[in-house]
Amino acid sequence: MPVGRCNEFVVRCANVNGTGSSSANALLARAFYRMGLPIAAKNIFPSNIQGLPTWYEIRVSEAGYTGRRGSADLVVAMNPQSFEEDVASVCPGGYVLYDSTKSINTARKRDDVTFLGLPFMGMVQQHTNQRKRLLFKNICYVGALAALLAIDFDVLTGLIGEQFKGKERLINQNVEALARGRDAALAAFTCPLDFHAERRDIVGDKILVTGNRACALGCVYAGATVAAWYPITPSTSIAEAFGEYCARFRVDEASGRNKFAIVQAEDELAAIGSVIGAAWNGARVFTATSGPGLSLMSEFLGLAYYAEIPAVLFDVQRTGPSTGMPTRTQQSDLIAAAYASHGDTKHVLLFPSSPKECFEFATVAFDLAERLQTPIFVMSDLDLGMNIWLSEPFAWDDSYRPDRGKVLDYAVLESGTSFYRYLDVDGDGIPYRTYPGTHPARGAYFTRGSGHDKYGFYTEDSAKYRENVDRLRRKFETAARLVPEAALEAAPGSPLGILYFGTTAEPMREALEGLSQRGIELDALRLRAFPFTEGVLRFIECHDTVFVVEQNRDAQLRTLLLAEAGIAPEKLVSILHYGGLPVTADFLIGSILEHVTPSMQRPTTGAAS
Amino acid sequence: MPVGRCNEFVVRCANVNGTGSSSANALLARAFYRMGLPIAAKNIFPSNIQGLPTWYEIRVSEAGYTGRRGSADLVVAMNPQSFEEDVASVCPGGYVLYDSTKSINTARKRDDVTFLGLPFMGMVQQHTNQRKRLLFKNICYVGALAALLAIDFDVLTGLIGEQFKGKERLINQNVEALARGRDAALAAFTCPLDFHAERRDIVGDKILVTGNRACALGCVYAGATVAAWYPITPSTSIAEAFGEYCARFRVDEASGRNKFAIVQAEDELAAIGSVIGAAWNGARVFTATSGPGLSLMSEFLGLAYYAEIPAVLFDVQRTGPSTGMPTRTQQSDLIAAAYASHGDTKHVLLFPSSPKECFEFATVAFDLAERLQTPIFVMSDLDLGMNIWLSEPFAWDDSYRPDRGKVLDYAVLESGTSFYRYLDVDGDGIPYRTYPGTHPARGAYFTRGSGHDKYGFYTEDSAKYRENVDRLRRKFETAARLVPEAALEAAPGSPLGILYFGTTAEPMREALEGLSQRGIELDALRLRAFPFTEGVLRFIECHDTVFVVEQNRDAQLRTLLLAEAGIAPEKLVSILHYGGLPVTADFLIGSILEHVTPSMQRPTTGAAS
Amino acid sequence: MTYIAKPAVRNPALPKNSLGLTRRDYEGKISTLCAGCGHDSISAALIQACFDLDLPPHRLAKLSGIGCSAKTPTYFLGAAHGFNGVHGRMPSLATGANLANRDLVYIGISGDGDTASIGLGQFVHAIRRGVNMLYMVENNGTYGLTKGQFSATADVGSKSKRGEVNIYPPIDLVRLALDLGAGFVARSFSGDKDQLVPLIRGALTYPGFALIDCFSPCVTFNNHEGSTKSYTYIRGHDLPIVDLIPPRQEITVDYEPGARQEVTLHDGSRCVLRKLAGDHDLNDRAAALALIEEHRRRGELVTGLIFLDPEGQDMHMRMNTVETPLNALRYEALCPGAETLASINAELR
Amino acid sequence: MTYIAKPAVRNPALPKNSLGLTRRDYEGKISTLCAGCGHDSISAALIQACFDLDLPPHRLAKLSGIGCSAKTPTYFLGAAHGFNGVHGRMPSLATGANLANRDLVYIGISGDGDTASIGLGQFVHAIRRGVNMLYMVENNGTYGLTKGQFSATADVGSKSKRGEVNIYPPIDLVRLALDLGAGFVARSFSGDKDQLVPLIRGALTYPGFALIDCFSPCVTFNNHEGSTKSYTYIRGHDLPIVDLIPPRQEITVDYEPGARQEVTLHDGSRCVLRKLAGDHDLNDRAAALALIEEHRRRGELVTGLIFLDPEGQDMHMRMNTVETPLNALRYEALCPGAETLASINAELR
Ligand SMILES: Cc1ncc(C[n+]2csc(CCOP(=O)(O)OP(=O)(O)O)c2C)c(N)n1
Ligand SMILES: Cc1ncc(C[n+]2csc(CCOP(=O)(O)OP(=O)(O)O)c2C)c(N)n1
Ligand code: SF4
Ligand code: SF4
Ligand SMILES: [Mg+2]
Ligand SMILES: [Mg+2]
Repeated sequence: MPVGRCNEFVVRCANVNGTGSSSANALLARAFYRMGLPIAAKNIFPSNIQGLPTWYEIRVSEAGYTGRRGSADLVVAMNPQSFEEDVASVCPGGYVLYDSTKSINTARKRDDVTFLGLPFMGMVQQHTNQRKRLLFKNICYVGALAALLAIDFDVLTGLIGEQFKGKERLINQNVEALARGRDAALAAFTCPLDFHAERRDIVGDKILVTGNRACALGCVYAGATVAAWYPITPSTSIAEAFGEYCARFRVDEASGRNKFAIVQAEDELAAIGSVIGAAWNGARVFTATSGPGLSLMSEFLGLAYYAEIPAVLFDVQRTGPSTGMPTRTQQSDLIAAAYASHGDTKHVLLFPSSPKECFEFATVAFDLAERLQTPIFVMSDLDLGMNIWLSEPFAWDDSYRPDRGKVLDYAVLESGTSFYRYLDVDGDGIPYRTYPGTHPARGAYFTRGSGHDKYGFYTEDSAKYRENVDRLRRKFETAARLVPEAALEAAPGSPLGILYFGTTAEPMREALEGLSQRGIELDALRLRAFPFTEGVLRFIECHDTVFVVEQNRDAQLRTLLLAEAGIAPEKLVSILHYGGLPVTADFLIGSILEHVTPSMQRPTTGAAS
Repeated sequence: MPVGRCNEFVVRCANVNGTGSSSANALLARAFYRMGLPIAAKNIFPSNIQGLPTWYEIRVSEAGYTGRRGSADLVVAMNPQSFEEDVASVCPGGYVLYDSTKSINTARKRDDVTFLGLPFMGMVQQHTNQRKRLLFKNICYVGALAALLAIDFDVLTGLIGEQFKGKERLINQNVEALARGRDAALAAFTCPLDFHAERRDIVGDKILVTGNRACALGCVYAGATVAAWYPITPSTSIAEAFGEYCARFRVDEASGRNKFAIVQAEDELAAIGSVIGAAWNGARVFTATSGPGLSLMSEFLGLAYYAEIPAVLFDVQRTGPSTGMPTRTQQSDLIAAAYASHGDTKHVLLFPSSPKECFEFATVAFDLAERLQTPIFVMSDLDLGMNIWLSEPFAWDDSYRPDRGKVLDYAVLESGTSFYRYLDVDGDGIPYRTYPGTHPARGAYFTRGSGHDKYGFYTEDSAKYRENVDRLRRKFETAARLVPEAALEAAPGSPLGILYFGTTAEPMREALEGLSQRGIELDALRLRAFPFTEGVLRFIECHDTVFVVEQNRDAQLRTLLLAEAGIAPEKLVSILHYGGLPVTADFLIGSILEHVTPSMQRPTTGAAS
Repeated sequence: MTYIAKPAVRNPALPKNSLGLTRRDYEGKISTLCAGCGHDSISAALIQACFDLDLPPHRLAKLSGIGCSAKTPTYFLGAAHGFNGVHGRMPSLATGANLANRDLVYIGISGDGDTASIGLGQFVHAIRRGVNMLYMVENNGTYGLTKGQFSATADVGSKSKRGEVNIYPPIDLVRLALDLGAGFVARSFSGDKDQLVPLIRGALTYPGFALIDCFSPCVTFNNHEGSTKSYTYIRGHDLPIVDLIPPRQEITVDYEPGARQEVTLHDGSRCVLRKLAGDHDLNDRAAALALIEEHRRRGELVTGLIFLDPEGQDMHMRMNTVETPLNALRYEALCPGAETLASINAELR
Repeated sequence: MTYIAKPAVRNPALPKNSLGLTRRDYEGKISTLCAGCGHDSISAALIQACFDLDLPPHRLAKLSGIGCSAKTPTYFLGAAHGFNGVHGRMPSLATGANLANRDLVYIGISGDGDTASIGLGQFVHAIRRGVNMLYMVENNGTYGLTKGQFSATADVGSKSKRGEVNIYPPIDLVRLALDLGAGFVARSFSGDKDQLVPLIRGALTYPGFALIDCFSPCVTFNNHEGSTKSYTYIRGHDLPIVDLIPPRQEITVDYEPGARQEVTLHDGSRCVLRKLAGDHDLNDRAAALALIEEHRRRGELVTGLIFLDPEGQDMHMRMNTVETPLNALRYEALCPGAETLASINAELR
């Protein structure tokens, strides 16, 4: 076997949705992981419930590249509808595993790939129940792959055992189906294939988890008690996982009653309204949504900005504009979020790039929201949110206590401290607040989205109005000092820099190595927040050219950089990926190569940190 | 009388709203205009209905400066509540006319202004009806001003006669009140004052009209048949005036039935939804709104952008963020409009700066909307929309026919021309469309905000998706060639340029002259549309420094220039006015002087056109 | 959903209506809904009703929001223009479309999430205005497309596929429509073609707002945990939620007017329908409300035409608009011209 | 509205409630509404009711949307926190606020535009959830703050100050609330203090959603062209719309339960109120609907407590939340801790 092919391959399962394939594919993915191998799994599914083509790509990469690769070494072509297209997606020299129960049109076949037919449907004929046939057919192909790719059979049976714990009959039926598939493959083909899996111990204590689940768990740990949301792909599973965790960890043992409240609102306007109402009233509260929901929230977000209400939003971005492609990924809500609402508004955004960061940024978001008294947007995307990722395990410091920000409690009010809602006492642009009901005689104020002066009183006076919105601008400057600093991911000391964020991070790691092999070195900065930190500005300053990579058509991050950071436009070169599929290292390498000229790569004059 | 004080002054009437003052003040303003004098009138009113301070500033300017001046030469202080503040607003050497019926606290008086007391309340005691007393008291002060400012009495009585035509009793009572005021003033003071009015013939055939009325009339002339709106200050009077004109000019004589339909929707989401539905179905249709409504429309605007539906919106901007100051002006919805909605969206904006342009841009907006098949935003503001302006009369060319854009009708479809909804047949990025119900067998298509290919079919395919959104980007480039070119308002050939739009135009004209007198010359370009035209880009290119003047805090136009036009940030110097009152020439001059250094004003090297 | 293309050749033996069209001319694209989804039965009924009524397919316009239900306009009347808008806002699109051209026949398709949650305000106001349209709610008590959350029409106590229990009382769209003055109010069941087709015919010919609240089971998410027929039971409770959706037969019923019919849903749960015999006073709103209430107490869901206002006013009647569709008025009939403008200028001096 | 400041010294002779507070302690800032506006009477009634109930003012929270009505929370209970949100979205703010702290008393103030138009969906869903609050609609049939457009509760055929005639039927919020399961449903009239104050007391103590749809005449825009008492008549029809608003007296009534009372509005138009005597079956929703309908046919607007559900469930009961307000739970009681996280990590391997 050629070096580098062991534990470096992509399997792509092509199925029809609603046929039970996703659990089979998840089993497969997890099996590689349990063999100690880094994986990336991308579920590419249609915006319907049953009967349309769906793909599941599993990349196994001993080198640890867990971005999407794009092409496939082996395609499991279970969907006659997309067969031709699926065959076309195999790398030359690759394989197609297909169901040979019914004869297949050989005209569709390619010469440069090997076709491996097994009668999967035939293998499950003993089940009279049609549902079971559908299900176990999928398990059979997992079994066949076990043989072809040398997947440890015990790992598979172990996973089945965990999944169906206590249901012996189901375990036996599944294991039997696995064995059938495996045995058929062993009988029919030379197993394993030239590329296949070999046990390693690379993943350590890493976990496999979706970004959405991580966000939800982060909210539990941050002490969120209220959530208000409206279902929308790909954000739904944040609220749902939050509900699950709350049901497990937040029910009062004595009374059996809930220490949380989750409202599935009637729409996104109501969801954000309830978030604002609860936040005003002193709860940690969040919502999760995607583009269309964000648009609907704009008016309320302006209120939260101007009346200074902490609110946490998870925007799991999908392909826009409008309904767009709801099951495809993009990073295209940056401007809609950063400047949400009419009038002069600016919002704080966080950009997690891994489940670990999703978990951590939940706490960061609540702390920032309450510290800054403003909405905080955690900008995730479908790829991060809905796909499982190999992630560092979540970590927690039990000494953490929430930063509830500048809130005056009964004791302080009672002591006679003067309180005016919008007064900049500390010079950081952040005023003090009180929760409703705190003190009988002091601390009450009237919150409004209409003109108010620094004392919190209604005004239509120009100077008082200006004084207040100027303070809000200063508060935004404070925000730039409080948000997470960008992460310098590579610093070979190149005159060329590259700036990116979110789900571009994984493929970028791979791309940087690939470019380096081609002799192109780039200093790489991973953005983690808006407004831009000192670090981001310095990074751009220190480089002659900075590539700005984003997953949208209109270079929205670049727009923010130009507008907010006063950067010369010719310095920022856009790399844009916006087809809706996760970006690949190949794409990044190709795009950067198109732009890099020899003259750009002048000898390094000093370390660009 | 010192030269320049005749026909150059500001009268400021300070009243309580709901006391009948606005008709008295309008009478006063119109009287100067009828004397052939250019005027500017600014109504500064509170966001309530009755009982709060309200001001009406009338500037008379023989020089033709019809921007707001700010200070006042004479204050009519009828509101005890704001008396002190009103006295403070008089220029040194100016006058305060007040009601001396009740004695006034002399401690509040200033030494450098002259107090003119007349017992206005006392003058109307003969009316037993309280309402009449309130009303005629106001007419009395107009009479007094007639004496003090040498207003032609016949002009006043003429206006009264027109207003109450056929109601002799009312005419007599009003004229009597006028006369009482005048006679009292003549008896008590040396009339006229050093500054006063003198008949001229400067206004020619100019008219006095609000921008909102002009927009409404423009919609009538453009052939709009449907309007859907939701009341919101300061846009309401567009829909209301449209209704008035339709009732006059659009009722079918034979049947008495309406050739128009106006829906007061249940909210702005429904308003824009109905606009999109009607536009899809081939009607010329519009909505009018302000910031909060615009925010609520964002989701739908993304649909209109992506599904390519013509829609015309008038955004009469007010002071944001959130509810903000609804009766104050601002130009702060630029970003909210230009990038309305999530995902990659860009919209076309028009910036009228006078009622005449409001009228004309209505037609331009409909033609562009249908030509480009996209929403067009006419960005007006409270100052333009609700105040009366001296404007060139409206003009109309009867040969105008609407540009309905690329619509295939029955005949074309019948002829067998192939039709695919989103195909770029002409290379300008603009596809063809058909109206529902056109042809039994050809031309039907399915409109959707979800992924679609160039043929109009549903897709989740990356390449097809990209092909379509790339065409949309090209269409936006076409838009830049079709929108109104910016207007070069001054071209002394300076290295310094100034860029502005909308209601900044009038005070800018005055400011440019003022600066010129101080030896500072600026080339001045008035922007009329977004995306930016060639002319705008060339203008910026040709100047070393370009001041960008806007009425918002966050330099939103500058953001658009940086993001869309690739301009070096240090070239664009922001002048920002955002207190909610109309910008004044003094403010502009002051702000520019702060920025202009001698070195900026290098000798002219060539004509910057 | 099936991916076998429909035969392109036409069967000359298919019955034709008075326009010379066959049922096929009223069809649309192949459905991508789950096999057995009630929504597909409704599409079939719409096709049948339009065929029966001899409606020229291109003179209809189909509008919808977002959801499985909202996808269906692609699956019928392919010769008509369709508009799949944004979630919950179909009523305003339909209002605008209708304003522009009163001559087309409007079919609005919505789901219970689309109508009773996000779109409730628009639904109510379309009724209030009397937009002349068929407003069809494909009501399954769940959010199909987003995978089984409760909608506002779900019964209290019903259990979702994720095992959650609905704690809020349902909104009855029929009662709401009656209360708000809808002119034509009916309830039906997707599987009852005999009842549904005539109701659609009635709604399409009614000159005002016509609601059909059509119970339309979701084979995938109308799935009660407790049911032994549910596949969650078979798979052992812990698989991903939407994983396997076995193709199912649509549920159909065939029973007499006046009769009571128990329907067993895909998951084994039951509901009781009562088909109105047409012997109640169709024109009395209060009586209609009482009727619903009476049967509700007996645990029955009344189906059929519940109310019809013979005097109902549609939006255009109220607005007194001209007969000619507004989108067909010639520009010359709309522009007051330069001369009038001169007099308007004069008024402004 | 008056700009004379209230005397700062307290009158020791003012009656005190059991908290030792006087009525003045329940007051707010001076109103900026038109003199005689019905909304001010409602504020006065709210002040009286809270005083009567001995409610600690700071344990109430006031929320509103946008409109003249929505301004009023500034004019009562100055010691309570208030939130003047965005137009039509008070119900969601109140829902969230209530979720965070179930221990405060919530007063939501809305207008008929705020509730019946832009806010209709939120209104309905707050009822459906059973948010524990007083929801007061200050219903004048018009958009006061934007100067007199019709709201969705205006009668068909009524004429606006601009001379337009309303062509759409009104939405009856009481009927809607009954239909949607509100627990406490009442209608009243701003000028009927004797009726309104006890109703507010009842609503504030009711443990669930309580609606008071309060007819509240707008002195400025409830103005029928035809009325000889209207000042439009006096000024001769062609002045700017909102120019002179003569100060007026609020309209008050004083009549017995069970009685009928004709009210003459500021413009001379009339309406007939029927005060419920409390002898109807308060707990029967269907009967309540029938009662309203019966009086409507007689041209009477029924006022009083129309329905009360003694078993009504509020949102927190449905959600089974702990007694302690969620905003008062200690962080230690909320965070599962590092150890649990380790086991969660283990599940994810
Ligand atoms: C603004 C917005 N929010 C949320 C969604 C996500 N979404 C799509 S369909 C749907 C609900 C569909 O339920 P229903 O209307 O009952 O239709 P069904 O699928 O059950 O037929 C939701 C919430 C969306 N598309 N747009
Ligand atoms: C989103 C939005 N749209 C429109 C408005 C303008 N607006 C302010 S108050 C109001 C209507 C108020 O009517 P109502 O609720 O009946 O209150 P009232 O003034 O009659 O008491 C409107 C439309 C707004 N503030 N926000
Ligand atoms: S999920 Fe339910 S509603 Fe959607 S297509 Fe499938 S069966 Fe129909
Ligand atoms: S306009 Fe009407 S509702 Fe508003 S304050 Fe005046 S009287 Fe009251
Ligand atoms: Mg549904
Ligand atoms: Mg009102």
